Amino acid sequence: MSETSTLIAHQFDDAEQQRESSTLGMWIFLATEVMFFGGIFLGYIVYRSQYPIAFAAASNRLDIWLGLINTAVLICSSFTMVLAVYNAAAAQRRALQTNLLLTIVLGCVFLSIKLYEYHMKFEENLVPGASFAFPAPLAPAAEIFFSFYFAMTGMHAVHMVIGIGLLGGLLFRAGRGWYSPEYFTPVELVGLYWHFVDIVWIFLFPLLYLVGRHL
Amino acid sequence: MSAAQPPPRIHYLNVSYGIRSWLVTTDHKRIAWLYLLSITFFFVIGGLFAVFMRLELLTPEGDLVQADTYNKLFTLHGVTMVFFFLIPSIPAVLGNFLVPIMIGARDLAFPRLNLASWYIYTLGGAFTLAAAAAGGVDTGWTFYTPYSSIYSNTHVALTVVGIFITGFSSILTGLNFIVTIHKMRAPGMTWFRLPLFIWAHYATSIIFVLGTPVLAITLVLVALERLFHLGIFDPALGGDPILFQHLFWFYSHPAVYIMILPAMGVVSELIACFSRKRIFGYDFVAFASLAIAVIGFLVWGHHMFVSGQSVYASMVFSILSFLVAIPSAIKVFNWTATLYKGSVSYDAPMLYALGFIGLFTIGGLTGLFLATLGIDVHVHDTYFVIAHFHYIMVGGAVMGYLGGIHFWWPKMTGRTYPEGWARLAALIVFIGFNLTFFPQFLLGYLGMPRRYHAYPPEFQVLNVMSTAGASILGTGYVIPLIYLIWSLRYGAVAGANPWLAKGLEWQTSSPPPTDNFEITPLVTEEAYAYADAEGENDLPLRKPVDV
Amino acid sequence: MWQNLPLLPEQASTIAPRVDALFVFVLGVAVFFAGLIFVSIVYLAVKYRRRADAAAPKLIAGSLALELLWTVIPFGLTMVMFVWGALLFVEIQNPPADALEIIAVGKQWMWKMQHPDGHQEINELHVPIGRRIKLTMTSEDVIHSFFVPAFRIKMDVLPGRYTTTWFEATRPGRYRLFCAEFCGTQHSGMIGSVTVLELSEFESWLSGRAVGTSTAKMGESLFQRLGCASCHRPDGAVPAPSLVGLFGSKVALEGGRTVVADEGYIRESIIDPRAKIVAGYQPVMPTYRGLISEDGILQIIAYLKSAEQGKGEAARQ
Amino acid sequence: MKSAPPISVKSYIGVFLALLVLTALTTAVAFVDLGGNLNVVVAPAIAGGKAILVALYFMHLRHSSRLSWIFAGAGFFWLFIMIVLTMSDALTRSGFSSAAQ
Repeated sequence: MSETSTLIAHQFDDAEQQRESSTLGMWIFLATEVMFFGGIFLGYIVYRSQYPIAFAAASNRLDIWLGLINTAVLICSSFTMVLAVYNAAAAQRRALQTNLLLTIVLGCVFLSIKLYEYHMKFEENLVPGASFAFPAPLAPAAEIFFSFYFAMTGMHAVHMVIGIGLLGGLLFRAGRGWYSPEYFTPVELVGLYWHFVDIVWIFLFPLLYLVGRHL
Repeated sequence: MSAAQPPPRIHYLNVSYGIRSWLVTTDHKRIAWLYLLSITFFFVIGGLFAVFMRLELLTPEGDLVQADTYNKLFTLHGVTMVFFFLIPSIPAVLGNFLVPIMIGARDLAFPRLNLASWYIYTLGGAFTLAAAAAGGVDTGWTFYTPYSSIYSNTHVALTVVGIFITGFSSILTGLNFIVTIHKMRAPGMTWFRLPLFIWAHYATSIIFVLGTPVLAITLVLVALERLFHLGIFDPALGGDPILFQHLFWFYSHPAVYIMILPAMGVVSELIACFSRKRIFGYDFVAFASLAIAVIGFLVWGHHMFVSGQSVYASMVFSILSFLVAIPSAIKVFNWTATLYKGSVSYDAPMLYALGFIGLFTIGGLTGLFLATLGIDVHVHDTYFVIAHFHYIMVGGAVMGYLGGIHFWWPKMTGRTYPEGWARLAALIVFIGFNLTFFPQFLLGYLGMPRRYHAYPPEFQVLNVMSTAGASILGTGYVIPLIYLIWSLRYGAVAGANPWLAKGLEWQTSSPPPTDNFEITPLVTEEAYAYADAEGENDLPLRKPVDV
Repeated sequence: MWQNLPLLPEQASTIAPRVDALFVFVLGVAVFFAGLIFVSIVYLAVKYRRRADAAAPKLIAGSLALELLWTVIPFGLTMVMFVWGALLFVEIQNPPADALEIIAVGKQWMWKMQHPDGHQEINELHVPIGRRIKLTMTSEDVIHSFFVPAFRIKMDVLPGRYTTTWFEATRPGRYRLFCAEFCGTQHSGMIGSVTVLELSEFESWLSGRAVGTSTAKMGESLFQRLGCASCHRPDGAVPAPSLVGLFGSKVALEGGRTVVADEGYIRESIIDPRAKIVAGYQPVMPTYRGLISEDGILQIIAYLKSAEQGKGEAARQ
Repeated sequence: MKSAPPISVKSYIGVFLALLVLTALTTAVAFVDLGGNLNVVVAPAIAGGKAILVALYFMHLRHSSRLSWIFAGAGFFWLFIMIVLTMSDALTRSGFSSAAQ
């Protein structure tokens, strides 16, 4: 999205125009992401309003503690990300690298826990499809719940993987000294993206894990 | 390309040669050409599907093709025309070429993203073509569940993945336009000096950016349901068939405005140029574009009046649908008023523009029937709807597209097209179009449902008329294809401003240099400043062309 | 009955002329404005055509008064259309209470109709003239749509849900019934007919057919066969609430909510018994998903609605 | 080029801790029956608060241009439109899954 050298791309007049354009572009992209996840949230809301009991019962089959740990992990990663942006602006190259690396590691921890959860659901026959098993009367709507669980967390995980890839690129370039207080827009933009993915999870956690505890 | 031809001046076409220089270009003008070629390809493909449909409908019996084949034909016709021709048509070709030039910028804000969006479009197109080649898809372009998610045994997943991918091309184009229009305007180019073409593209971009992602996630859910047996829309689990329709139309109704808004922008330019006047009520036309974009998001439920949607919601959607008619009406009235005391010439682009107003008016007014709850119950999912949206999409968007292509052809290629042929083609298209689609209004009110491979015999007369019209319409489309290609080599060399028109694009040479302008222009006047209130003007009037 | 080129479909229901009247009104408005625009464009384009010696036209920026005029007038007209259309729509959407109830089940690619007295028809529907007919519809597979142009009614038929529509035929004859929602390969073959008969002819048509068991009776026997009655006793003793007089009443649920016992609620309670638990009862009912067909559910609903059941309750009290 | 956004590491730490506390809070509240439908309201409300904290401080929205505000807001506003109009149907249907009164 942004130009990758300190040079100003030919279509821009000056660095400020370039930076403002990139940031605006990222915010617009995030607005599209809001609508992207919004569509699936809407589906969740419609079904939850129709099948509150089944959704609660199904939600109780999720491991709230794993969800809680993952939320904390993701918040920590957002924190290291924001520090990385700060380091880039303050010309703290070493710290920038450290914080980017920490963010990547935390992202991987999140995904690993998520993968473990998926594995558990597989073992418990809670993956939608022929082998789905749930106490009879609530089974159909519970299967809808788990369909949303996998679709929502899966879509979120895909965004995490893309984010980790972007962070890897930043880390590589930070090591080569690409970023300076004059030019760190890519770090900022990836930061915006990463925080957005964090925000999505902040909503997913209560909707999927918590709402079932009490109606 | 005409790049090998004189003038020897260096411009965007002859600055470099070879396929590679085109495939890795980041020049918005060259990317516009890439899009022009690809959407023309899809237009031809989609048109061929339509030819077979119209031939099949010549007789009431399903005799030319099998029912399954017919179902695939109309599905692929809809998919290619909507997602691969109409939606990218004006924005990705004319918008790409003109948005930076019209605001005095050297390029779009993100040129590489622009190129990427063309590759994404091509990739999506490849998926959809692959689906078509592998045996097609038969759900209709609307992909209603549970037919698409469970029952259809055609290549639904491949097709929706193709559309999903192409959606990102739309999103990136819209994003690029919004940032460019906000951040890259030349000095002096204030918001209310922008050409109405730019306002229209800004409004379109908002829909691109905020609507397309919803279609994307909806299609992903359908694909997940087909591929991994997730139960999102499955009625056997208690899934809601109407939920899909809400999600689908949340994008796909505004998508109609994606098609028509840029055409409206083109028409504003044409009317102003060929009547030598500023558009009457410029501010109102500009804000009408934004109003259409915003209100257009609130009306999707009018596709669902008989779907089982609640009566209460239907009423809300009905009244909002009437509201969106108002800004469209404002535009039509203002264009008409612009002609008053103008100096109207009948060049081919103007013929397309006037044709647009007429056809769009019919398309818009018949929309009132569909927004009216009591009438929609009867005409929903009949040929009345088909006729209505073809008046908007073909009579409106395609006429606008062709008018724009003719108008800016000298700018894009440096050559003029043969005016006589162009006027003839415009006339043929207008007549052929009406003959094709007007009978379908009658068919619809008589009750002929859409997507029917075979139909009761009482509908035959009107169907034959429609097919006859389609053959005329088809001829009208082939003629420009021939003479425009011919003009690349043999057309007269056009000067910088062959129409003696206002607008920054006419101040630079034809074809423009890679950076669009030798020096960044300084804007000191309103759009369409053909003359002031006393009739003082700095551009001579073109002589009237021979009729 | 069909000419080669009719311009309006036949009017064969009470609603049809009223839809057409509204149609003519909107058509009038549309023709007026289309004419206004066409005439203006042609007139202005010819009158102000460019002449060889022409001077440049003067700037005319716009006119607030005109803009307001052509905003307010279309707005007013569209609001008339909205109100008129909405009133008609509410009528089309709300079947009258005294209507004869017929069940229609759509499946790829046929219509199954069931009269209250148990007569079944495929792709055909015979109805008496001058009698209000309510259709309760559902689908066994994909979405279909019940469309009779001569009656100006159309309603989608959804899997897993009930939708309704109604009509009162006014002219004897045979009218086309289309499926209007694309439903697969033979979508265009899913054509049936609705035959409107004079009352006497209808009676003789009915009597000419083998006497069927009424829908309610079929529902009753299904009710017995599935063993519903062993728990749902009239006195409402645990484990199950009484179903006597249930239909149309308000049911208090666990958690303080209430629900009106309509077709959708009953269907849900059979398929998904724990979705809504009646206050004071335990969620012990097993699901009957897969054990009962869509037709069967509709028969049970007809039984629960039926007068016999209601009378039975009245007698007991 | 602009220097770093005028937010200090200290305030980042503050926001970070606030987010962790809110996470703990929302989890704890989930185990308490607040009665009525309050739980269903509280959990998303806390999530909304956390999202606003992240957007304002971590994403520097607080010090961003008006345009960024507009587009950040536009996404949520459009989402709001989509949800409200769809629910206006889903919650008022009859003959379906019987809307609870």
